[in-house]
Amino acid sequence: MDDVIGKLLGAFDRAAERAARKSAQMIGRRSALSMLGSTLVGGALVPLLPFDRSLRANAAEGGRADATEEECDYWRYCALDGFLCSCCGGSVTACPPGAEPSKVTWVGTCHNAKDGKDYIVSYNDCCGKTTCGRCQCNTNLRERPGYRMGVHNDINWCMANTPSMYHCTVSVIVGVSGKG
Amino acid sequence: MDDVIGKLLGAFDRAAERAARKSAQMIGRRSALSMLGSTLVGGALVPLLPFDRSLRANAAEGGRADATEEECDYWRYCALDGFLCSCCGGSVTACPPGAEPSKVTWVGTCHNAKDGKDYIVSYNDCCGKTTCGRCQCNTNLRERPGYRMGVHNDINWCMANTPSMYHCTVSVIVGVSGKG
Amino acid sequence: MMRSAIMLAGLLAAQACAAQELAPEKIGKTVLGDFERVYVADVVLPHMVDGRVYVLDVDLNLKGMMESGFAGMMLAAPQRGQVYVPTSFYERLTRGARTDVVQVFDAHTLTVTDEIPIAAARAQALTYRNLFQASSDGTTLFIQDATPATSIDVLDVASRRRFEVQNPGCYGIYPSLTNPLRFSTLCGGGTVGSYTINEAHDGAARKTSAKLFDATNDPWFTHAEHDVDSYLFVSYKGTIARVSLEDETAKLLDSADVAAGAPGWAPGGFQPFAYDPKSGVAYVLMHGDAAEGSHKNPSAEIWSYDVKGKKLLARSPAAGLTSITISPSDPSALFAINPVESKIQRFAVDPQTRRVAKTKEIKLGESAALIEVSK
Amino acid sequence: MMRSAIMLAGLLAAQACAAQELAPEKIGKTVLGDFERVYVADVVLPHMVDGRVYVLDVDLNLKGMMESGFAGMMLAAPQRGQVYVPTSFYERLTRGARTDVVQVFDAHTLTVTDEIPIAAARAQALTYRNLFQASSDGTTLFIQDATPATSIDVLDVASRRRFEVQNPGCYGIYPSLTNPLRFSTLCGGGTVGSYTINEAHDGAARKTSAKLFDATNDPWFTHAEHDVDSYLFVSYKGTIARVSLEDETAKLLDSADVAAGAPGWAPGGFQPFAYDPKSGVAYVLMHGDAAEGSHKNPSAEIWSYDVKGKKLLARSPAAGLTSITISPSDPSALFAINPVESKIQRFAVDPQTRRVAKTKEIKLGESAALIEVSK
Repeated sequence: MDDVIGKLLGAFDRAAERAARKSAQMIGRRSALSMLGSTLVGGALVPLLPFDRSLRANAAEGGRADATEEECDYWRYCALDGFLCSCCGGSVTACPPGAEPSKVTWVGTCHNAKDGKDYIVSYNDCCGKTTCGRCQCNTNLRERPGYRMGVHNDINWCMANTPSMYHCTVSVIVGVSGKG
Repeated sequence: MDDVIGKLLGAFDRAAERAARKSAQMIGRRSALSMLGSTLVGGALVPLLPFDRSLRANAAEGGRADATEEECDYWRYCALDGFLCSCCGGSVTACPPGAEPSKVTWVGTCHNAKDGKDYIVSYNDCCGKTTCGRCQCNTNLRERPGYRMGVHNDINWCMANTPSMYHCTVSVIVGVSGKG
Repeated sequence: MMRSAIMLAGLLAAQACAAQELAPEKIGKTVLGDFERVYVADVVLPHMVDGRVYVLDVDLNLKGMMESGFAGMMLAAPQRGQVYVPTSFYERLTRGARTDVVQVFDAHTLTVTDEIPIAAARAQALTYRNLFQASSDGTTLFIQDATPATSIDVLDVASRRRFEVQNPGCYGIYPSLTNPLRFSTLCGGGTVGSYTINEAHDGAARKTSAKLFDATNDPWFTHAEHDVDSYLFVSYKGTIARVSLEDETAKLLDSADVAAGAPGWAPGGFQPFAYDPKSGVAYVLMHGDAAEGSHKNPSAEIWSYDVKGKKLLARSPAAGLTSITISPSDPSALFAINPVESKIQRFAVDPQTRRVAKTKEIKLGESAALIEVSK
Repeated sequence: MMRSAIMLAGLLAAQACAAQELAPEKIGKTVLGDFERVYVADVVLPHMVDGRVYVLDVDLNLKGMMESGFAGMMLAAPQRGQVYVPTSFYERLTRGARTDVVQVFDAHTLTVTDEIPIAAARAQALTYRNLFQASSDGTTLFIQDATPATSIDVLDVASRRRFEVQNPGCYGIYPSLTNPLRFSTLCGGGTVGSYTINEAHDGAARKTSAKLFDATNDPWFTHAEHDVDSYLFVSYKGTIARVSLEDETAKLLDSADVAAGAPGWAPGGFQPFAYDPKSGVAYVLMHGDAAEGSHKNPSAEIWSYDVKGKKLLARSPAAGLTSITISPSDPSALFAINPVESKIQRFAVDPQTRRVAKTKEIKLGESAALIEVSK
């Protein structure tokens, strides 16, 4: 598992460095981003998960089993910093009316007490509407600073959307973790 | 007293009607405003006070004698809808840094328990900064709907400023009332 | 994004135990259906640049929101599947050039599908219903201006042509219920001014009514309700006036005193009453210890008042409300703004007793002032 | 306005009784003097378009505010009497073309006196100190970009020329304390990248340090503090690392473990520690029941830690804090953000015991994350 992630993380960095060399004439970030598109937006960001799972604390782990989808303790929301789209006219996995899913995301690995598995959750910001302001959550299981960007949540993940306005955040299962 | 006010009120309306005739070619409100400038901005709005003072209720009258200048119950704030500039880096009579006093205002007539007099208070909005958000007050002694615009407080009195952004409100004594 | 995420999920799933696990998901978008909406306009006083209009269903589930910027207004146009939200933008949020437009929101996607430029003179005011209205046939929008001299912009939606009529000393827009070329305004002298748009659609003549109310001693709130063929206004002290705005000159048809026999009680708030045309019952937000200056006080009770029979039917406890409205499709459902608790609340009317009881609520809104129910 | 108001007041006064009454007043404007400021950057999450930087004096009186728009940053430049506030504006508040600029505020009038255009790639992030920094001589600004690929924009304030260096897999800006042409960044592999700007001032070569920390098991917070000649970083588990960023390659000079002997305790927050270079004491926001995922938890205590002597000097109760800083002129004065109670608080340090006690507070802020004290 760690190998896969290592490779993808490496691919991400190599792509950025390639872009950097190509953009030596200062062609601007937007172009750099579109060059990165196929690797970066196309998935390399999703599986960054370079953490020792043994660090997990039970307290922070699984949320509350009886939490609703409009509460921060709901199991999928284990590394979600933002407003729950389920409180804003969307749902756990759907953006509210008028908002577009972010093109890039950070991920969490959250434990589902119901089936005992760990899932990789993509936290897509929903973009292009003013901030929702309801059900603000700030959970940080395996969250890391921006030098581990794919698991960093103190940044606007609508950054690659136009417009890049942040509205709320959905939590989408993209896979079960290898150790699940 | 009522005569003075009636005349000024009349002058306000006549000026507006004159402007209306002149602006028949749709020259825009800004021009109309500048035409109105000498009468309207120059003072006609201040003394609109067409209310029967006998209506006054003691409860709503004088605020609390011990209220500080950062409390809505302070005597001058008897018809203030907005944020107190005294909580925003200004004072009872001074706009906070970066904010400009509004060119037009609404007025209240507030009772000062200390000297037993009634004062005409000009509520100038301070303009050009984002809304302060602190010490929100909504007092309405002798406040009237917008058809008595000079004593109406549910509107942005930065409306004639550029920029017209509302920041907070000061309370400036412009005179003692005739019956004070 | 989702495609590759699913590819990835496949990759990961191959390494994981297979049974019973949750499947990878797609991110959805939401489009609203054709349900009856409750619109709540919130100017968000502490952050006025970021006003919004919340969209709820009649069970008070939040379904979405529309950006209403700095001191925006709102008006639903259900027959067009649109909501009009005029507002002001500045080049640099709070500074720089000001641009005023009517944002046209699609009522299903809640996106801005069109923008109609208007004069940078519209009243940047609290969201009162009668500062932004449409003609009876929906083709014309009326926008109250204040600089602070008052005028009304008349905007033809299809052609975007507009002209301005002065309404000095007057404020508020009350379109005729039957004549799309006619609208009225309340004036500080206690009269009503009625405008009739000319055939060229580039101006409007104004006729002034007799003195209908006492703006000094007992002013009318600018909020008004429709009956089938007339408007209802309520005064600070509780007089409900029925006014016809259908002819060239406004006429007082009738009046009744809600607070008769209840000294110390008066209506209050920003949208202080709702009216059910079928039963003829008005629901009025009433507070006790009423006095000069208390006209925006939150309610202590909702009073159910038979306007035609001039009879108080019921007094129901309902604290903290400043705006109330009624469902046009279900007159047993009232919706209200409670700014004291920052809530939107639903009340049920008992059809026999006309008593009112709270049935639902949602924590929502910071400075909400206008609530409207519309298909 | 005031002139005529005073004329009018004269008119009215003539009709009134004369004795002892309050005189008509003028409206004042406020310009700030040269006092030491406490700046509090608030991104206002519920209304992110309307971020602001509050300006307080050291007694926590609010003196004014600066607009920081959507996810803005801030950096004081006291030697210039200015404050830099980079942010993003949109043509229509939340939609339309995005424009990123560094707003230059006059520190006395709190008005924008200049705007420096920058790339629309800056990290729209929570206000972390090290996402926006200046060179040691103040001539150059460094702006962290994220699209999400990371790079740093290097902006010469005088000429407004700028260039971009990539910092893939890295994040945060740590200018050399002595060399205005050098700055470093933290990298996900546990290394520090150090850039040296070339003579043409159009590019910068990067050298990567040895692995200095374990980004997987015990990552460094991106917040850092200066000592006289080195930076201090703190890790999730409480290691304080002293690092020199003055040479071509970053070097670990020393490290100490704040939480040694106190299992279950760890630093937390957005700005989790402050440092007094004179005494060598760090003030760390500590919470108990520390676990994976608790690194932004609010404090239960402030720990006073002698970094050179590697000794815990005092533990003081101080609940709810996520950001803390120290006055450069008075190391007995700490200032902190308490987002739990939406307050800014001042603490006094006892010079003997290094115990800390709350002495003042003001209710202020909604999502404040960065607090800075500056002349």
